[in-house]
Amino acid sequence: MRAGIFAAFVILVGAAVLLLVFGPITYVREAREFRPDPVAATAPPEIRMTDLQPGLPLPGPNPNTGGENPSWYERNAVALSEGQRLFSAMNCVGCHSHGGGGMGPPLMDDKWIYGSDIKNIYATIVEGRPNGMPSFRGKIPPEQVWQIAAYVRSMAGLTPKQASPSRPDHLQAKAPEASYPEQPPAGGLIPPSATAPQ
Amino acid sequence: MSAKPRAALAALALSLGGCEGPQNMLDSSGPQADTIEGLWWVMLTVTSAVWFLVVAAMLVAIWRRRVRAEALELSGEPKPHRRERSLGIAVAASVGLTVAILFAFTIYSFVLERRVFAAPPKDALEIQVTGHQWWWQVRYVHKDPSKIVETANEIHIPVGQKVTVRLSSPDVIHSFWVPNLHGKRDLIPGQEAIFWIEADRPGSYRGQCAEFCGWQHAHMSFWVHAEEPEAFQAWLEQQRRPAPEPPDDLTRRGRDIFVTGPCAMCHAISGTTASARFGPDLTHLASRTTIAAGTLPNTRGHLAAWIADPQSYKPGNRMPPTFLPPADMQALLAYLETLR
Amino acid sequence: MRPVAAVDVSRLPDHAFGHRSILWWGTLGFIATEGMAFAIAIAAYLYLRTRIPEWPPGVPPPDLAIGIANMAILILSAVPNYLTKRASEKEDLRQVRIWILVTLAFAIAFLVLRWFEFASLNVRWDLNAYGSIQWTLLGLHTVHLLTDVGDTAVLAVLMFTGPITGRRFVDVSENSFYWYFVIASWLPIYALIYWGPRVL
Amino acid sequence: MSDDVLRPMEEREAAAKLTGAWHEGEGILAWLSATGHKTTGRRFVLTSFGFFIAAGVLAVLMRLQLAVPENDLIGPDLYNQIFSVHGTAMMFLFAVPVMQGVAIYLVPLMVGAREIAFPRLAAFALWMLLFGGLLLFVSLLLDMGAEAGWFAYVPLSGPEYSPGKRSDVYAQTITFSEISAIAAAVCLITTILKMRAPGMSLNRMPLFVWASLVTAFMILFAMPSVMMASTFLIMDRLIGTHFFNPAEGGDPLLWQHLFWFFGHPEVYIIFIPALGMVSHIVEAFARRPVFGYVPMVLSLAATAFLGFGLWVHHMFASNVPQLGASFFTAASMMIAIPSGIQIFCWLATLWDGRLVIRTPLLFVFGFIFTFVIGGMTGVMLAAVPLDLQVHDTYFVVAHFHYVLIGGAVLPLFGALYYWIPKVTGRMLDERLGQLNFWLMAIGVNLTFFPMHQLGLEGMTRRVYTYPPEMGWDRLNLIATVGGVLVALSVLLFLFNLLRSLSVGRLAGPDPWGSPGLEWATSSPPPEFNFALPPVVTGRSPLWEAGEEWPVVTGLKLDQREVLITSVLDAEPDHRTEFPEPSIWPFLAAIAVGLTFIGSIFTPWAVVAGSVPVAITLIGWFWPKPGEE
Repeated sequence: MRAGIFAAFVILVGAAVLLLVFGPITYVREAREFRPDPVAATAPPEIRMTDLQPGLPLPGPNPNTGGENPSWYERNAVALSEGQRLFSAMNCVGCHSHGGGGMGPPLMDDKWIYGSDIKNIYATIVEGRPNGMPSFRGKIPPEQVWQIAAYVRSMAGLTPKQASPSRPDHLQAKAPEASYPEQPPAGGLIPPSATAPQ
Repeated sequence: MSAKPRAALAALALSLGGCEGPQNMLDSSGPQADTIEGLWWVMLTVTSAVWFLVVAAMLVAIWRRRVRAEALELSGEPKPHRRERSLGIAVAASVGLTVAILFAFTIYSFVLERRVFAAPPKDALEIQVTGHQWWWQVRYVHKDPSKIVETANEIHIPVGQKVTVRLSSPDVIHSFWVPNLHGKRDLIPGQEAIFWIEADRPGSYRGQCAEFCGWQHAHMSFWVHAEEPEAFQAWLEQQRRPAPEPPDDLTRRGRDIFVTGPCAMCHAISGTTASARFGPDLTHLASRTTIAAGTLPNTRGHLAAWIADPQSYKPGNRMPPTFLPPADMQALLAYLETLR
Repeated sequence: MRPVAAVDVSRLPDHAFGHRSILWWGTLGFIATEGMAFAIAIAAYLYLRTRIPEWPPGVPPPDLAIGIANMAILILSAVPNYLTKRASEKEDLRQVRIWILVTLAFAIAFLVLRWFEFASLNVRWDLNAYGSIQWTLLGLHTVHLLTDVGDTAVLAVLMFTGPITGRRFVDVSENSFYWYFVIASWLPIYALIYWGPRVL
Repeated sequence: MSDDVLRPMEEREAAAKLTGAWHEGEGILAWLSATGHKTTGRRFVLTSFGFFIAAGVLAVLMRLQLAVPENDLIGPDLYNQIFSVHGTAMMFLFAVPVMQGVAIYLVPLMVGAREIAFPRLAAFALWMLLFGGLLLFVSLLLDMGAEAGWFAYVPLSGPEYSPGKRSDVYAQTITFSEISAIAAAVCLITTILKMRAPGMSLNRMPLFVWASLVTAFMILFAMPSVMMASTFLIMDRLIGTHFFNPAEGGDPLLWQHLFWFFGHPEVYIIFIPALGMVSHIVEAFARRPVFGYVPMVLSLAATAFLGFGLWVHHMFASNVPQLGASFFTAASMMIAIPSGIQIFCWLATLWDGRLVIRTPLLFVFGFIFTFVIGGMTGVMLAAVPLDLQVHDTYFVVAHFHYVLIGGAVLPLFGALYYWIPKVTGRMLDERLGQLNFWLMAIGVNLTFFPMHQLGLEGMTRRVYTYPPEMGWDRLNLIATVGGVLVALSVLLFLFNLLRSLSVGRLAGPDPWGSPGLEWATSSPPPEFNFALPPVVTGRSPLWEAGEEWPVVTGLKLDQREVLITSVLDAEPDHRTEFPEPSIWPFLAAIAVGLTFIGSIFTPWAVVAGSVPVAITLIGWFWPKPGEE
């Protein structure tokens, strides 16, 4: 009996420790933020290539929502998943295919013409780039641009693996050589989808 | 022993109240729902009778056979087996009755099933319904592509005609259910389901997604408006027209905001350059009675609120908030109101 | 009530083989549930077959050579397995030591070839549903194989280190019983994996 | 025979020696190592009851959210997690294990055995259950609770529509609980078939033992289906397989088939042990053996067989061929027959008995009252046309709560009132018990009866709110009030239990004058159950016993030796020594648990985890040093 109470106590303490240790990660990864921060959404943040700031420092990032803290989108599974969905819906697929490239450059590799930072990708989507990338300013709300940008980074494996989307429910984009392996894959049971999301 | 039956009776009394409503299988308005409702009343009557008999037998047994004693005092007493035979006959008779009832139910159900699920006629009006998270895309099929009608969350059908419904889903499983007309049918990705519905009197019937499909499963409803065939044809003709040209400067400005702004990324209005298929087709938005899959009435105020802040009405839905200066919003609303 | 000695069990043996032992029943229970898992996986295979018009869909069927070789090894392993079981039921330690090692050698050879069987499937698990179920069937059987190889290895060690008791022989006997299941369950799965894409 | 009569001295000496051999020891290490079936069974019931209370709290939260229309107490995201975790926990972590826990405790006593077969495996099952349940509930607190329902239909639970780790947690919770259930089932089957007291041939087995046997077999054949399904799901999500992706040859309906091939038998896995409990309670308080032993047993077996032929009736609204649907209608109707037979047999028993009305019997009355309603609506749901109307509405919610609460939870509470005196040695308070019964019976009916009507009026399941103009608010409010009453009744039970531990009347070996072997030993029973294992000559040993009580002699007293008997007639076959308590099942469960939890995050966990799993399993089976 006493040992049972002790066990229950241990379980409670254990659960509390787990909450404290993993909470900060899972609360960001699993959060479903339905309403973007109105301030951030109305005024997309200035695209900055540097952290240097004259005068007063910028207001600190809000850790719980996106908006002023774009890295939040990379750690939030739902934002990445929404980005994946929007990537198809906004017809990014038309030029970039599912990351493999086509009329536009491939996004799965580690070459970045305009920088790999999420803010650079945001700028690319909002401003457009020469040679075909249109500007989506005023067409896609900032919240969704962040989501797409985060997803683009996930295609190159630049986002935390635990938050990155797995395969979607449609025809798979894959390199043809993957279909006919001559050898058992070196990674054992790990598919490329787990190490380098498509 | 009195409280429980009384509670049950009270509940039963309540249950007799609600046999009417736009989304009620006991208010059937079509031949299929009628048939099923008939089955319901038969089964309810028979099963209630069985239940009353069982509970009555239990209560009589309690009343007749209870003794006031400590159980322990009776331990080890010889057990009378005097009436095994008559008990056996009673049990066997009850089982026989049960089997007979179940057999009858099974046959009855088979017969009605064949009636309700007979194949739809080949020349019936055909509607494609596609379930999306969390709205219904409705398309009236026609051989001539220019006569295809696309709308959302609202289905018009002619009274007294069988209407074929083709169901599919591009995302998760939904279920199409208009209880006043028929039972439900699942929309399963990768498959197409075909069934038919028919209304035998004019009216507006509410339908709702019946398979859990995510955050806004609760707000994924639609309306079926059954109309006299002439009214239906008139509606269909109206829906076949492209959106009218904006009549004045304000609405023209509204249209420009629509086609150049974020709206056109997801929505289509035929007759304009907006042709995205990601959200509901808005060509005849103003002719619909509700917006957001039956969530809000289609009034100017609700439309404005929905455009500005959809996430507070349907948290998690796919429409992002759109922040427009008040003048632009007024122009957009004015334009949308012309889409009759 | 006065207790009365009605049944004296002091002369009964302290272990028994086959269905008399509880270990046999426990093993049978797990065989039943794992056999059901195989049956479910096979049913899933046949179900998916009905969903895909072309089978295999756009990939060559598995290569046969390694599969056939491995099949032969597995079926042959039934012989030393039988001898192990018989020796254990006679409680003949010397024979058990010999044949359990032979069985183990067969099992390990099979396991090594199994690695190459995955390669000879000619499809990846993340290519399509066909690939997924092929890998899963093979993987499912491999898991059973691994556990029984582990079990056999531990028992083989025990046969040399002791302590040797009658119950230990029961363990060996039931382990052989399970190995038969590993062999038997492979037959339908082999047929599906290698011949399903050619015949179905 | 007279010289075979054992003197009281002999019994006492035997008990003293047996205590030495069977004692589990004190201290934390001994506590974690304990493998005795009574310890394991008690912990099983307590653990699953803990999950019952946690899932019950979630139920109350849901009822509060639905009490008024457009309530904003709980948003859709949290609501989805709450109802998913509620269903998953109630089915996998409460209903099945609580019945197995009762069986693990009672079956060895009922068959006159010293211990359950494979006690270490039973202990392992317990730890797996605990870790699986903790995974689910801690994950809920970490905002990664299951979110796609206990049925987790793909694609909603698949990689695209359930981002993050929520559905992986669900899939692995299932794996934990299935392994636990299968392990416990193997222990129970072996105990029942091979360890019955001499003379307890199959046709003398108590009905709860029959029910446990039938259930255990169902578990062996039903659970692999959902394990394969959840494995497919987690592979789809984690390593990109395509089992459920229609674009690459998979099919969402495959999940439904696999899930319901398990899911329908699951209902009977929960409900059949409860039928066994009802038979025992009826027998004890009607003061006569249950009428129709043979039809009862055959009904249990028939239910189990038919239970595997019904799964498609959960899928009538999907694209199943019509002929198939008709077959499943017939099967679903047929399964009402064995249930009917049992109800009639109990009624006959009551009709002919002398009814001593105590709390356990009240719960049986409540069971008949409520369960028959659930059975009747079940017959309605078997009819395809009607099912298509009420499927996935609150009518079905009402139906299965009537079946599961009426058919399993009410008998379970009756059983707790009946058998807890055996476990703790103290009686629960009768007056509180009767109050407990009335609160629960009224609460359950008040909660779920209105839901029938809500379903007919079109309220669909799994909605986090509903519009005010639908007119569903009044009945929902009534249901919420009922839900609160049920919660109060459970609290009252806990109070009664805790109170009895200190001030409850001492029970003595046989407080109810019951006939079964479990009442032939002290309350609580000693660690070895019976100093002198009984020999059985009939179905109601304590009622049939005359002056003499036949017992087994000749088992070693200084070792954990048990008697193994033959399957059909329980003739003594051989003796075998049972293992000592061991820490290894606990360690193995930790190793397996970490492997499963790790596999939520990376498939490499399976590879890495196999090493500690192998080590702990070898430790588990390695013979103890002293053995010759």
